[in-house]
Amino acid sequence: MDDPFQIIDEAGNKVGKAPRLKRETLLRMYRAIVSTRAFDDRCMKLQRTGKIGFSIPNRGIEATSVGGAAALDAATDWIAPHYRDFAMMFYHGISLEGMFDNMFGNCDDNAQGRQMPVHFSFLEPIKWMSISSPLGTQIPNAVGIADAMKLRKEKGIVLTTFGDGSTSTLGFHSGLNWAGVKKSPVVFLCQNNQWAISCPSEKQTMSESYAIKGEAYGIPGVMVDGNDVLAVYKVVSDAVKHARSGGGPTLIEAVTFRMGGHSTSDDPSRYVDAALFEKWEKRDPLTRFRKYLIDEGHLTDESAAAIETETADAMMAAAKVAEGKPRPKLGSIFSDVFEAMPKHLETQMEECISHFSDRDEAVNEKGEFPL
Amino acid sequence: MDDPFQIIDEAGNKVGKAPRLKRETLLRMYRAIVSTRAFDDRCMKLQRTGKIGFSIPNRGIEATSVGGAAALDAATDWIAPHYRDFAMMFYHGISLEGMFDNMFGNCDDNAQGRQMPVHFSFLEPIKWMSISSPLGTQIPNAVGIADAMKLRKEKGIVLTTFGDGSTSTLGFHSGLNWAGVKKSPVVFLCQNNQWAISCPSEKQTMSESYAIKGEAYGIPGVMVDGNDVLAVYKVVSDAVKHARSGGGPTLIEAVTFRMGGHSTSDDPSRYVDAALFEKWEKRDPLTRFRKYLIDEGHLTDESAAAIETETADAMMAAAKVAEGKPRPKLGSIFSDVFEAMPKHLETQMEECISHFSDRDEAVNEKGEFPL
Amino acid sequence: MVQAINDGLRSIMKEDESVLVMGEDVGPKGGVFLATENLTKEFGEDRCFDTPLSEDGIIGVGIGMAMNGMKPVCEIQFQDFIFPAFDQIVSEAAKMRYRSGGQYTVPMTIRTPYGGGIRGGLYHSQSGEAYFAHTPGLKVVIPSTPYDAKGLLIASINDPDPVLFMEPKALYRAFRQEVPEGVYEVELSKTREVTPGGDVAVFCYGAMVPVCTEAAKRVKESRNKDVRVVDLRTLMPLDEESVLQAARDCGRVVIVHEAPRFCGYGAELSALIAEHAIETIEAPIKRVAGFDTPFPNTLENYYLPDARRVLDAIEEVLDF
Amino acid sequence: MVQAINDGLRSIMKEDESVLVMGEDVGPKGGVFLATENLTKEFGEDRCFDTPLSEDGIIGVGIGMAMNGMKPVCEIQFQDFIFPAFDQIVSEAAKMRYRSGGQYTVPMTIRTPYGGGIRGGLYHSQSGEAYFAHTPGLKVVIPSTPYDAKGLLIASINDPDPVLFMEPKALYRAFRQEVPEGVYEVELSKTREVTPGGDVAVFCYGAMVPVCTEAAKRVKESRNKDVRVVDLRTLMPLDEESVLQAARDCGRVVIVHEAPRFCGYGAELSALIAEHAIETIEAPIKRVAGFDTPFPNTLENYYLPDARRVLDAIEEVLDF
Ligand SMILES: Cc1ncc(C[n+]2csc(CCOP(=O)(O)OP(=O)(O)O)c2C)c(N)n1
Ligand SMILES: Cc1ncc(C[n+]2csc(CCOP(=O)(O)OP(=O)(O)O)c2C)c(N)n1
Ligand SMILES: [Mg+2]
Ligand SMILES: [Mg+2]
Repeated sequence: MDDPFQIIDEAGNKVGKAPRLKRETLLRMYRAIVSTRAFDDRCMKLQRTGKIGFSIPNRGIEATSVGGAAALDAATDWIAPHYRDFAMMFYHGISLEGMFDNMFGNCDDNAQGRQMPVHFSFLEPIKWMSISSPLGTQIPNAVGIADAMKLRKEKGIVLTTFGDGSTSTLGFHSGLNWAGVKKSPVVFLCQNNQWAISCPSEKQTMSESYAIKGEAYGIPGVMVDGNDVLAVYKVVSDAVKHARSGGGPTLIEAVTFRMGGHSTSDDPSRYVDAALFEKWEKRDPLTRFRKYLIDEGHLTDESAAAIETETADAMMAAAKVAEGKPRPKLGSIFSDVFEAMPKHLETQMEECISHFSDRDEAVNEKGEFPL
Repeated sequence: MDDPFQIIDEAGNKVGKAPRLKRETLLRMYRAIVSTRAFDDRCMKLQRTGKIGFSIPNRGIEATSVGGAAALDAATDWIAPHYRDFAMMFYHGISLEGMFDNMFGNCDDNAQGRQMPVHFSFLEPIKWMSISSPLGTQIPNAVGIADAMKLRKEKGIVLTTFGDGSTSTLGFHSGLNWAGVKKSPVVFLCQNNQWAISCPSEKQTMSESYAIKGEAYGIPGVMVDGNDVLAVYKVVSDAVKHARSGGGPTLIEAVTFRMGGHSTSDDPSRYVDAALFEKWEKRDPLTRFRKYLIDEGHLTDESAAAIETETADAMMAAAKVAEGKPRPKLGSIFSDVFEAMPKHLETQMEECISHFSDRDEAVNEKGEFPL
Repeated sequence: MVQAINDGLRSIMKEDESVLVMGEDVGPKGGVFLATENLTKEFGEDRCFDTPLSEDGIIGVGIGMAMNGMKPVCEIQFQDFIFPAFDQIVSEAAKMRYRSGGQYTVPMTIRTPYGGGIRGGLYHSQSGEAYFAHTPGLKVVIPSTPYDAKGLLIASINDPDPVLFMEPKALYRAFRQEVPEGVYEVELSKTREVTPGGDVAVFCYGAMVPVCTEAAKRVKESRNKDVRVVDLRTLMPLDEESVLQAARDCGRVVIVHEAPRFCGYGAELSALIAEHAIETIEAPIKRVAGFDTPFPNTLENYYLPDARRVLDAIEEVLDF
Repeated sequence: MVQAINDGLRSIMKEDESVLVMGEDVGPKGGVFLATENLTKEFGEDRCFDTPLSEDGIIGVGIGMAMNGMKPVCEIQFQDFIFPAFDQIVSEAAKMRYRSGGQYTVPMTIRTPYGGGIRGGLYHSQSGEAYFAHTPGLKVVIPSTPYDAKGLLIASINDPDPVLFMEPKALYRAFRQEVPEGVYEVELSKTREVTPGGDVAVFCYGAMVPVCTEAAKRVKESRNKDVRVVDLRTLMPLDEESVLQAARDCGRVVIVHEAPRFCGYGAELSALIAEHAIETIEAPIKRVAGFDTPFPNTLENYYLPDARRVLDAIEEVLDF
């Protein structure tokens, strides 16, 4: 396979033809990356102080998420996401309050505190399919959503994302093979951050690349520098156009690096060589893009700093609001199992509520997530 | 990908360099094909007369099986087979009586009549792993057997076979990916007979070929004319050598054609174009190989005819013996669930035996397999 | 019954454009049991089509379609082959509504033939209802007559939640029954009283219903006792009240299914009764079930509960 | 408990060269709960190694290894992620001996943490024991103390059949207990009487054992009643006799588990008693279990049975 496609090189210099994007869009992309860092930062603090149980650091891979997100039309397209794609949400303006409601699992959380933090679900402003923990399952789901679009003659396409490790799952195999046969309007974006928790790529697969796995399904595979937001934008946009016009799916491998632990509970020093972090620090997608925007006259050091402060403040404020909200009602344990609550769940709900309402004995609130 | 590798062309002429094989071996290969046809024939008759429930016709794909089988060393190697590989059994001299015991599910069946017909299991003269109905599961099993060989410093390799349709299963994906990473001493032989029951390849996958799917796992892929027994022998032998010497796995696609229904219960005229059968009839692996052997002076029309009669007689005789044996004992329902029979099964066994022993009411013996 | 299912699919597909059928060999071949015969011809490749050989794909893609406005009817060729899709069913279909607070839902139906009766051995005979009934978020439906098969199937397809619709293959061609034309529903979560009676309650479903009915007839003849045979029809959510009522009315209970006994569906029925109606029970609650072994082939008819085994159990609880 | 498991693995690996450990992140990282810490260091990459992210592969390959002379111990990182391997477990591991008439066997152990207690929500908290106990050919073992964890794990690894060894993650670091050095076994299929008593029998396993013990203590204090808490330890094959004996001795029964109640493991216990000991039972057989919903996150501690819920049930059967 060729070298990954690049537009901005590691030093932040333009080395390819940049896609035509309005200043607003470029800044929106930039803000999404900054927001993701600030969100990560806030979540790490919240987890360290025991206020939330868990988060998934996104540091290092934000350009992949933003480049992918920016290629979509929120009015028609869906995202069937991996859990490490916060920057997509920021790019599309998904409610920050809603995100924090989920992190705290409070009563306003779309998932009613049923899911662990970072397992977001939104319908607006873009269809953000509810995140699942079992890996790779979103891939055939995405293909089904896309096939339904075709049957319903909708104009949309589906972008589904997943990690390098997730290419070994059932869903990857069944989803890509199906999409190949059906020419489903879907874009497969593999976030190759080089690790599946502690498992490096050389123990994950011996294929030459992840992109080449498309060959097994008759799907074109493209490799892109995942830390170059414009390059990602470009290849995903091309794939989106291809899918929208009936050309079928594309598999994109964005080569990037997880600049931290798998989650807030993970200690990567047990298994990642420190030199690797140093190497990839130099390719940081945020600094690269900032330099580019400054070079192009879209940003100054001052305006960049202002965005950072503003964003960090917004995170702090939103986290406070979410933290202040009560937990979901007991009844939320029993609703949404089915559309209508069957009798046996009604009975269990009544028992549960009466059991806890007639005492004030505190329940054990401990429990720490290991990973 | 290149054209499938060939040594004997469709007219039976030698077009490539034939591997050096003794006359005995060549005739053993030939006999295995003839036996398979005769076995098919006998089973079809037994099924039509209601004496057995089901069989799997092998007509058309025998060269693939025999070429593959002949590349193995029965003393060290294992076969983790697909269900459509009878010719492998004949080549290795697996007991014909044992095969028919299984077809009738009688008391001498290795599986004690627990499995449907054709789900063979043998330890001798070659390790023939018990056949499962769920497709593709044998693939990771084969990889595990092979990895154990490496750990135990055995010299063996594992040949695992599966159909074109089976490439879409979980087991294909997980097994090949694992073998790629671990360089497992295993050979993957895909019997591309162009159908998965009624599903043709163009609905199964859009990959350029089945062999190319190896790319997804860093495994070399080879295409071979599956109706050319010498060509199959050659590519499988090369792969076996490669695996045995620590070089890792190979994926081989043998291109052939299922010259009949999926099973004795299937009517392919519902979905296969008659012209296709005609086209492939001309590439029949038996006639091709016979012509070659006659040309090379290993066979005459007379000796060929003698082999056929002899083989058909052997089938008839063996089927009779198996038919005459009683059904397995009632207790066989309860043994082999675990090594030692737990109490609850002992109790159930006693209840079952006493229930049926104190009456002579016949149980309903009907039940027809649809496929 | 298989014609009733075919008719049910055809009727609802005519009426509702969002219904589609997919699975292995459901297209030109019409399914291995012919349940989907002629649907591709009548509705085209978009509405009834063959899929790659991947149950994980069939269900995983079906879930996606269901989330985006379709009502897919996914066929799993034999229930024994549903396990590669177990993760998609248990982790995704069953939990989508819950985990998204109702934002995303999966109005999908999974049709699959189950149980013994065709000499299918270990892998073409299993009855896995307990796996699914134990999984919150799934409905489980099993018909025992052509009329119910069509009406319950249409109700399942119209249901807003994922339904596993298990078809007793032993009854596919067992007997004929006229079924009404066009679309009709049989309400989910309602049992059917097959025979009235107050002496013993027999709970069953699917292919065990005729077996139990036969046993009831014999008890009537030999002992003049009236057995209330109850066909559960929907296993989840179960019509618990009518089960408990029958148990209370009769005071004696026999439960029958093909699946292995240990942790089988019958255990739940027994436990429900032991928890809510034990004071009315006058004899051991008997289960007649498949043995706790894999499903054998040659000896299939010794493995499957038959009228005699049910009869023995009924007599035992009567004599207690 | 997690140290006892680590110690158990190390002890048996030292003694038996055919034992190896594999799974996601079990190598250098030592497992997400550190159950396999330092094993790669001590025994090398061949004996303890990370696998690709494929549970189907971990189990499918493990089966092959087990068929060819090894005793693989496969880790599934969370029981919730076992479902992609469900087909290999149910169709292959469980049925290999049966379908080959004992020619091929699968002496494999599958270790997996299960249950609540770490705020893991829907997908890091499930208790799937009933799925596996219902599958003929599998053994299911669940320890509740460090001593048992080590001894049962070694017995499972040495067992000639496939064993699913489920570890209650809530107890991983719950309390300390000295365990003997080196290799020892705790016999499978034997229950453990946690507290003696003849007034109420409480059946439980895993993380519910300390919960039930606490409830028993409170009943003793408040009512001076003696509760026999029985830790099942092996769910399949179950020590049925000791279960029935306890039920008969006490005449009152409470069953406790984390998994959803409907078709849960408790149903089988109840049904066994209702079938074989009903004449000695003086009160409804109560089940205290997880609700019939997916597992919630924020409200996890309202979902999980606690000592108060168990206490209420015990009082209810005492007052009946
Ligand atoms: C089916 C399944 N198996 C195991 C896990 C546990 N697990 C959570 S994240 C993870 C690694 C995922 O790696 P990758 O797909 O590369 O995504 P990344 O975390 O690097 O973004 C694993 C093994 C899971 N969630 N689902
Ligand atoms: C997991 C699974 N799904 C479905 C089936 C039903 N089935 C039996 S054979 C078959 C087609 C297999 O096709 P292929 O792998 O090409 O093998 P062939 O029969 O052509 O030799 C199907 C779908 C099965 N046995 N296992
Ligand atoms: Mg990764
Ligand atoms: Mg085929």
